[in-house]
Amino acid sequence: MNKNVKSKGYFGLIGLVAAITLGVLILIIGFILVRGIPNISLEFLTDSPRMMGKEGGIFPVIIGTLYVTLVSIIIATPIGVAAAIYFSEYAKKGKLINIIRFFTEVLAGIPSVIFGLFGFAFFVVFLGMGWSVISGGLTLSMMILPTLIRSTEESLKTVPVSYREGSLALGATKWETVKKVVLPCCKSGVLTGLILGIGRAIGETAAVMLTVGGSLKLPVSVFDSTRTMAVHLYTLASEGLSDEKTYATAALLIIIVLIINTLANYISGKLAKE
Amino acid sequence: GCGSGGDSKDAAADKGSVVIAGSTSVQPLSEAVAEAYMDSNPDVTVEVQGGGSGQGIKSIEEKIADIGALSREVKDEEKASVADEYVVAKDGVAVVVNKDVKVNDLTLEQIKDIYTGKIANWKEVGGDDKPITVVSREEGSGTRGAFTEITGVLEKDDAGKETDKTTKDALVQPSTGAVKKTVGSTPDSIGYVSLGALDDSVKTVKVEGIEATVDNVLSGDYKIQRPFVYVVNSEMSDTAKAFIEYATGAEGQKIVEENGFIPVN
Amino acid sequence: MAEKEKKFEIRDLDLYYGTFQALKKIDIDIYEKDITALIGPSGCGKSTFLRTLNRMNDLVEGCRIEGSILFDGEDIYGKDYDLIDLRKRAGMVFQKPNPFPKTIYENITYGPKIHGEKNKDKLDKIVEKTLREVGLWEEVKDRLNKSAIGLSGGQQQRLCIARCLSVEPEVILMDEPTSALDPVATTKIEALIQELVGKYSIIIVTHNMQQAARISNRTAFFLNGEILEIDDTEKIFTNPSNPKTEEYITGRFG
Amino acid sequence: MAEKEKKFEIRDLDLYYGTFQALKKIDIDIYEKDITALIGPSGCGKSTFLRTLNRMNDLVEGCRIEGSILFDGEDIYGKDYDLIDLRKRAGMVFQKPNPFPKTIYENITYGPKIHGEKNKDKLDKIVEKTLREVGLWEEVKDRLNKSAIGLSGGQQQRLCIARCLSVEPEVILMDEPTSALDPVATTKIEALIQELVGKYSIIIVTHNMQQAARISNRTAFFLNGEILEIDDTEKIFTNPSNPKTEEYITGRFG
Amino acid sequence: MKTREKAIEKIILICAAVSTLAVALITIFIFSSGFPVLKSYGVFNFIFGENWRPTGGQYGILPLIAGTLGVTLGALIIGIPTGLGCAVFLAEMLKKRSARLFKAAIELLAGIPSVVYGFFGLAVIVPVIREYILPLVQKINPDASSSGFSVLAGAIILAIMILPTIVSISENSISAVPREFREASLALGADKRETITKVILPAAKSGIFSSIILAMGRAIGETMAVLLITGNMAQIPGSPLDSAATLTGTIAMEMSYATPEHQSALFAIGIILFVIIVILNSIAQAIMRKFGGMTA
Ligand SMILES: Nc1ncnc2c1ncn2[C@@H]1O[C@H](COP(=O)(O)OP(=O)(O)OP(=O)(O)O)[C@@H](O)[C@H]1O
Ligand SMILES: Nc1ncnc2c1ncn2[C@@H]1O[C@H](COP(=O)(O)OP(=O)(O)OP(=O)(O)O)[C@@H](O)[C@H]1O
Ligand SMILES: [Mg+2]
Ligand SMILES: [Mg+2]
Ligand SMILES: O=P([O-])([O-])[O-]
Repeated sequence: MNKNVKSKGYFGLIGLVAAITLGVLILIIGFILVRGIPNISLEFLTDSPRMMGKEGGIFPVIIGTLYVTLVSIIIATPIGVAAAIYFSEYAKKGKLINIIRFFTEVLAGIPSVIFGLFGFAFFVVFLGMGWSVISGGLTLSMMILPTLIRSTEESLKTVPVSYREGSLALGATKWETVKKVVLPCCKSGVLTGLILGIGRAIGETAAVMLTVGGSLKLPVSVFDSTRTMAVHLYTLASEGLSDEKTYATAALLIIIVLIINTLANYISGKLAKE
Repeated sequence: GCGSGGDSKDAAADKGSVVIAGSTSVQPLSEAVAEAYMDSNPDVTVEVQGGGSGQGIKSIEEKIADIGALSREVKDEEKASVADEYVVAKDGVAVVVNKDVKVNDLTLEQIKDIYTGKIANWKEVGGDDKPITVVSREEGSGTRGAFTEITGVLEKDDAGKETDKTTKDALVQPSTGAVKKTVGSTPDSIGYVSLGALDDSVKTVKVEGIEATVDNVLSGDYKIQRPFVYVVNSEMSDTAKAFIEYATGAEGQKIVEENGFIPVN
Repeated sequence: MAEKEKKFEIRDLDLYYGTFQALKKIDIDIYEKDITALIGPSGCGKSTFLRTLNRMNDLVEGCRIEGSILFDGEDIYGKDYDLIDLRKRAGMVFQKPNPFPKTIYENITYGPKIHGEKNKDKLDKIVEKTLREVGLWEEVKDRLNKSAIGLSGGQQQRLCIARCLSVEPEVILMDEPTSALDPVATTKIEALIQELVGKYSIIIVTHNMQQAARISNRTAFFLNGEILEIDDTEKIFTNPSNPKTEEYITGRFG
Repeated sequence: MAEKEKKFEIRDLDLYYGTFQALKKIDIDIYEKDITALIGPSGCGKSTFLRTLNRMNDLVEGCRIEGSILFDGEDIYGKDYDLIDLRKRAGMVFQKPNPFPKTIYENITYGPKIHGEKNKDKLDKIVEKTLREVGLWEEVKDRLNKSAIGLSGGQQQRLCIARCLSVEPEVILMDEPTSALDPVATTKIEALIQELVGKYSIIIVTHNMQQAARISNRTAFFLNGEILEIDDTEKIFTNPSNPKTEEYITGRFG
Repeated sequence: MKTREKAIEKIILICAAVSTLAVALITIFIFSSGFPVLKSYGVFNFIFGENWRPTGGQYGILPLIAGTLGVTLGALIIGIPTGLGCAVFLAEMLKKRSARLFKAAIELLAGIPSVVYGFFGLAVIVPVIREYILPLVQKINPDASSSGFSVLAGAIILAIMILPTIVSISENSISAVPREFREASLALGADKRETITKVILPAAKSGIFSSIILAMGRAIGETMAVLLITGNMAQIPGSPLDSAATLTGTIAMEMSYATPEHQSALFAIGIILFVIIVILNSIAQAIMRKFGGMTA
């Protein structure tokens, strides 16, 4: 009937949209992988860049990328999740909270260069941290906070009140209730925020360039400067130095993101079982 | 000009670290020089950061870098923060067109007219009857600065006030690589890129009959060029000084040449 | 009856959901080691009243209270009152069964663990004991590690009763605890309640007159947010002083 | 009884939740314009069975079915069967009241709107009529535009019954529809059911023996996923052929 | 127990405060850096000026505002329906396993650096617009012309970039809608489409709305990718096929080589951007309230 046709149309459209998205996805990722993977060699993975990045590999850059991302996630995750918990579980509903939440969202729309310049002025210069993993990590964590907070908060909202009631009625404290009953129901929200945040941190250029620097040395301490793959990629691409190395770096980055996401999924699955 | 000579092998100078920050155009060159320098001076580490020319000035102001790198000349208002400046290399700016463009040679006047929008069709300069797509760099870019000044796109009035007359219909790309990609893939387009980045994805045109080559820039025949400058503040360390001497010296200049830029000494 | 100690003293209690007044001038005492039944038509405020006793209504947005509730002589709405302690001592079985989306075992051990019990053996014992008490042990003993969400309605209700017992509260607030149970299971729970009253105070909301008559010592009749009558159960069911009460009990109401 | 038409014919029905078999070889007919009661202890499979009749169990992951169910002679698990039509014709009242998080008015008009009713007057009429039928009108007529989530347990249950009636199904599947109701409200719903049976077929799960005896024509006794006995209600309650049935009905079970 | 609880509450409060502090710091930073130019050049001249020629001392950002709004709205118009469609597809139409895979793949998009999107756009989207979409448009309007570097190209690439945010967060919310609501709707004879549009999406609207707000933020704030493919002409675009410059793009592009005054002007753009985001968010909130308010 008419209704049936409508439904068919509706799901057809959704299927189409999903198919197009999948197509675009494959196109972009394929575009990069096909051009990049043939240029990834053992040397590329284990060597330092030479000749302005035209030759050699990107080993210190890989390590730098992981280092900076890890630091930013370690800083942002507890703060973001805790802030989300505060907003949705502790804060009295009111104007102030709405305003704070509102401005956190505004933070999401600030261009990354400005984060970079802020990080440079505040962490690098004012706090004297220099171009370093920690300066970059702090700057990036500010950038990914809104996503993390909002995603977690939305998940918290979907947990039925009756679960909270059940726990509180047993004499559990608010925190115990949150930790043992509410949060376990939200792991997908936290995970989503985290994965989107990791993506943002790993793919960021401007903010990192201005706060982490671009040193090609292998970073040891968090106060060392280093270079992330995104920054390296940016230099290679924008100065037009080497197409092969550019795509190889991009492909490798995608592979690394894939590995990290899978790992995050796996770990959260593990945590949920406990 | 170059700083005074002095013994580059004194005890303090071959240890420690040097931080260079600034222009992303100079960054790859600095890295190449740093790499060679560290090979011969294992106790010195040279770190090269990006950020842009403005960032280079800021970094020496804030004393978080030893050397600031600029892909343009130091502006008057920046002079106060700069104790000393050293030109380490020159970079030719090549005028490039899409491969389908039939024109091989342009005068400075024609280039100016194209970039100010006076000439909008290739037939006016001997090509096909096709509208020209003009590709330029962003405001503030060193490349653009040199290009507009030398071709006269940048007009100076009697009071010395400069106005950049680049047509508003120009596509603006934020980097050498992006201009090259754009010109390479956009039919009937023209752009300008750093000499060091030239490859066969685009066609280089002669300017006033002179080809854009290292030799022609060196000889001064090819006019469109700009300097790569290192600037320092008044607290330059010996290590930094030694590095600058290396970069401007014979070995450093050889690396400059190897990478497609123009040596200055 | 009069010798029993007062566990709760409720004075002049008004409760509002936004602008709607759900409880009006409630004034009643609840005695220790006593079973009090709350009866009354749907929507009259029984659940609301029960939920004020462990301050569960704090979670409802827009809910506002006036008057005082003393628990062992202390005002539970007082400023420094220890809410956690209150809720631990006054356990609750909710009207809609609300098991956690965890395993059956975890549902029961949740409370004891919160209160510091770590010994696996003890926890196992608590699980078996409480599940036996509510008559669920035989049905679920092989699937303790399966999710409680897959239980039937009546099984969930019994699980929630067991969960409440696991922390050994002093007072048990039960909101229609046998509504989803068949007669046999109901008998079992009623027997349990009667056994528990030796140690605890029990307040039970029920819409089953027979049940109220069978198990409670005192009965309060709610209507439109007010307590119309409260008295010994026997009195209420044989010789109520308010004609409305009689009408309701005999089913001629409305 | 025998002259009545068969509405549902269930043959050899097995149902599994994962590896657990919840229904075993169910074989029963449901007649038109008839009230069938399903009784049995908690967890015996009553809800499960009811939910297979409108294929609600399709939504439960890991749920698998064998056997056949004919509705007006057509196999509802057949390949081309129109599921929407089935569910429209066989309405359901769930064991746990599940109003939408919408207003009371929207809860009732949801179904009619879905089926094409756009006329505001007609919708208003449906709302009033169904709410009156379930005895909720007086209680909520001033707050039709408030969220249904703020209703009391019994009010929610009646709302869900009203919502089910709003689309005028041919068969009504009721899972303990009066479990949260007081005697008066229950009487009202029972009267409603008896009125409705003139037009519809009704299947009701209940754990209240009196209720089953009062309102149904036929009663099926479930135990451990099997139907132990199905017969005229009178027969079941006076002279059951299976001793287990008798034990259960008289409350000596277990 | 009580002190521990208090301590935890304090810690959580501090975390919330930290995130607030971050907002405050960065706000102060932008405003203090950009204010001088706003003051000397005049707010009105700045916002409504039509000429952006910083080396010539002209700081009119109207074209940039127009470009930003064009690209952002375009991205939202393409991205929101696509993202929501995908979220519904993942949550309601796909088996759990495949849904997880699909979602993981989409989340992969979040980790690709914007430069890469930019160069992908240069290599694929810009030529496609020039060679396939332009001829189509020319059939209707023979005067249309485009180099491919356009608002449309920017909108498309941004739409792709905001997909992960919309899809992931919306999908979570949709999947979290209790089964009971679904059952209630289906039992009334609603089909799957009606159940989704009338019950599930409304119940998940808070999460969907959040995802859109975040996506909008990302779209406005994103720079590098847009930069490479909109052409960066500081002119008010007349059609989606025209080139345009954006506020953020201009900041990113010119900041690195800017002189002090120019830099201050770029920060002043930051202030305007801040205000625009605040306005857009307020509009979004208002629209959402209209739709029946956010679930508390
Ligand atoms: N989703 C599920 N997953 C696994 N097992 C289930 C699920 N739903 C029900 N069961 C099991 O199937 C059996 C029958 O459940 P059902 O809900 O049909 O019982 P019931 O007769 O309705 O009981 P009650 O009167 O308590 O509601 C029970 O043992 C129950 O634990
Ligand atoms: N969260 C709420 N918001 C607004 N009104 C509410 C809320 N909860 C309950 N009410 C109203 O308060 C009154 C009392 O509700 P309560 O749940 O206490 O009734 P009850 O006596 O438990 O009824 P039942 O036997 O049906 O469960 C009812 O009219 C109900 O609609
Ligand atoms: Mg109640
Ligand atoms: Mg059941
Ligand atoms: O060297 P640039 O300033 O043109 O990037």
